[in-house]
Amino acid sequence: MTLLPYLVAGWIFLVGLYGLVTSRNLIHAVGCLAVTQSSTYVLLLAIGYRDGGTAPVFADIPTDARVVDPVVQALTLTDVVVGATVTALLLALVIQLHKRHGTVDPDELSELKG
Amino acid sequence: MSTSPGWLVAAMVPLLCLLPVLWFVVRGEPRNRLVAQNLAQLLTGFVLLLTAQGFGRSTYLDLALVLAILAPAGTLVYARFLGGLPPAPLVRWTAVVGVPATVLPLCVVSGAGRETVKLLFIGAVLLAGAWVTSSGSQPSSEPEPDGTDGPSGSEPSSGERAAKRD
Amino acid sequence: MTRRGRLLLFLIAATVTTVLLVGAFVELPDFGTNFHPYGDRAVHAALEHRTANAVASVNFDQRALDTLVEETILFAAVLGAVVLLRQVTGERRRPPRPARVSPAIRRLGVLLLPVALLVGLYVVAHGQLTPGGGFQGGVVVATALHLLYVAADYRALERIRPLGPYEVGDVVGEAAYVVTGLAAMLGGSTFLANVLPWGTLGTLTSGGTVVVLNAAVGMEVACGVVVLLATFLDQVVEIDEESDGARPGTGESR
Amino acid sequence: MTDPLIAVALVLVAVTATAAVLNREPLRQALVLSFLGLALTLLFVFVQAPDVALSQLAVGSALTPLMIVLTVRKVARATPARHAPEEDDAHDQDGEADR
Repeated sequence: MTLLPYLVAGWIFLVGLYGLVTSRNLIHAVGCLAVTQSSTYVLLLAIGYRDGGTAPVFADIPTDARVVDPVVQALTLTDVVVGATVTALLLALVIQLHKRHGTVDPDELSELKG
Repeated sequence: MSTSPGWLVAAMVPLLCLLPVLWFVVRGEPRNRLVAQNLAQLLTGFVLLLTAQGFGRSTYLDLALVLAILAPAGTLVYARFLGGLPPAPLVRWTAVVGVPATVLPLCVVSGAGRETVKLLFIGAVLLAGAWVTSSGSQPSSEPEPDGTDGPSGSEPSSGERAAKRD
Repeated sequence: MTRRGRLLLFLIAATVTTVLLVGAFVELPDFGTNFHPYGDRAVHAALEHRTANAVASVNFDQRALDTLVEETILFAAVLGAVVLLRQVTGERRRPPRPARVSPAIRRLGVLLLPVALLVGLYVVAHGQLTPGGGFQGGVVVATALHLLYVAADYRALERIRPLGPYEVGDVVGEAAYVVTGLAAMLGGSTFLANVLPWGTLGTLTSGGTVVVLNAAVGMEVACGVVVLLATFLDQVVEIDEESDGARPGTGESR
Repeated sequence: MTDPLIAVALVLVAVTATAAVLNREPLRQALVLSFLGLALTLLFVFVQAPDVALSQLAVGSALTPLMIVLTVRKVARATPARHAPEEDDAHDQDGEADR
């Protein structure tokens, strides 16, 4: 259990990259990028976990409770939102590319431009 | 805060049910995938309700509330773009049996108060959403009748482009 | 590069990365460790400023400048998507056709819409107390508006969603964040310092500027996501390519 | 009792991520990504990060898949039926490029 979360994060990262490299459809590639991004969430939150801790939200618990690390949670929150906007921008680019060149296959696109 | 393991053990049941549902989302027939996705949202709702009690944090209930509201919206929007939603008795029965079986014991434990009202509200929204989405919807009537999905994939104009490809 | 060559290159790179990652993971603090020096200090600082949600405190108080940059990324991405997907020459707009929707779905949508809007606003407003905040609530509000699209049809959505005000709202949210920071400077403190009275821990107005910045972010995210979704929906439902000669132009072209 | 929950959620996330990558037809991938959003939400709740879980729920299981579905719809409509989704999927699942 001490290594499992980190290994899962590493696995998601590599499997997402594999999808990106072998993708034959840019929309699928954007989806793979979203998968790759989620590995960072898993890694960050795994580092911030504390055994027996609870969320650092003190509305309904005493202020000396044992809590997990809020810094990595704030980082991950930022990460999630930026990830979504990057996805949106990339998808807009894919639509635009498709309008220009009539394809979403990266190989065909590189043949067009050389 | 105090964790109560009993509720966390109970949460394990819907959590483990997600594994076979995942199989249907990934490899099921095209029409069943959306149903499986709908079922996954329902099961996730149960896990969220049970763990909120299990971790002894009533503020975690907000998650179940947001899920209950977003789930039917997401399913119906997909149904519109993926070509209709078939009727799903499995989802309906899971909701009819599962929602009371999850919410009522939680209400008994939390006693009368704001939390119980919230629990009952979440249960009602989950049930209503699952009931409506499980009764199915007409195939997509989007402006574009020749949808992306469906077996009829060949149109005359595609011929020359496909030829250019190889 | 051929596909096979690319895959080979990836496999070599992946092997090296795997070795490096596993080496790094072994050296990381164990999962569930009790050693969180930054976390402990952040919690202490959050409680000092009477902010119950330590995550909101880190985002909107201790690292408020980073969140400003993140807001700017969001703003730029929405702007970029709108510019990329605007209607260009050779495209025409067609009026969307009304959709058939079953009465049960329509009723559900009509019931859920106000509830979803309220829940979204609740999540934004309680950001400094309970899990949630501007980001999460903003997305919920934006998605809720699009519920009406499901419940009725696209024309109804366009009636309650004139895009102009939402674009303005996006800008106002971003501007409010900067103005709050500048106001702190005018008050003789540093940019984005928490200068408002902190209040009592656990009340709706506690946390000082966290409340203001949270609301600003909520507004920007909600409006930004509405504009973003509307841009994508526009492309799908209304804008059509006129070239290809597939459909003879009946509508006016621009 | 938290540890077994975290372990199951981790396995669920890893399997779903793999499935999302191997599903090469974007419309199906969008549904699997939506499931990945749910699995990540559960994992984040179990590691006591409700703020992040809420954000992931809204973004990962609703917003991102929706944008992908809309993009697929737009792209597929602009080029009528040049890739029939079913057969494209069948090709790629074999893992063998057709050139």
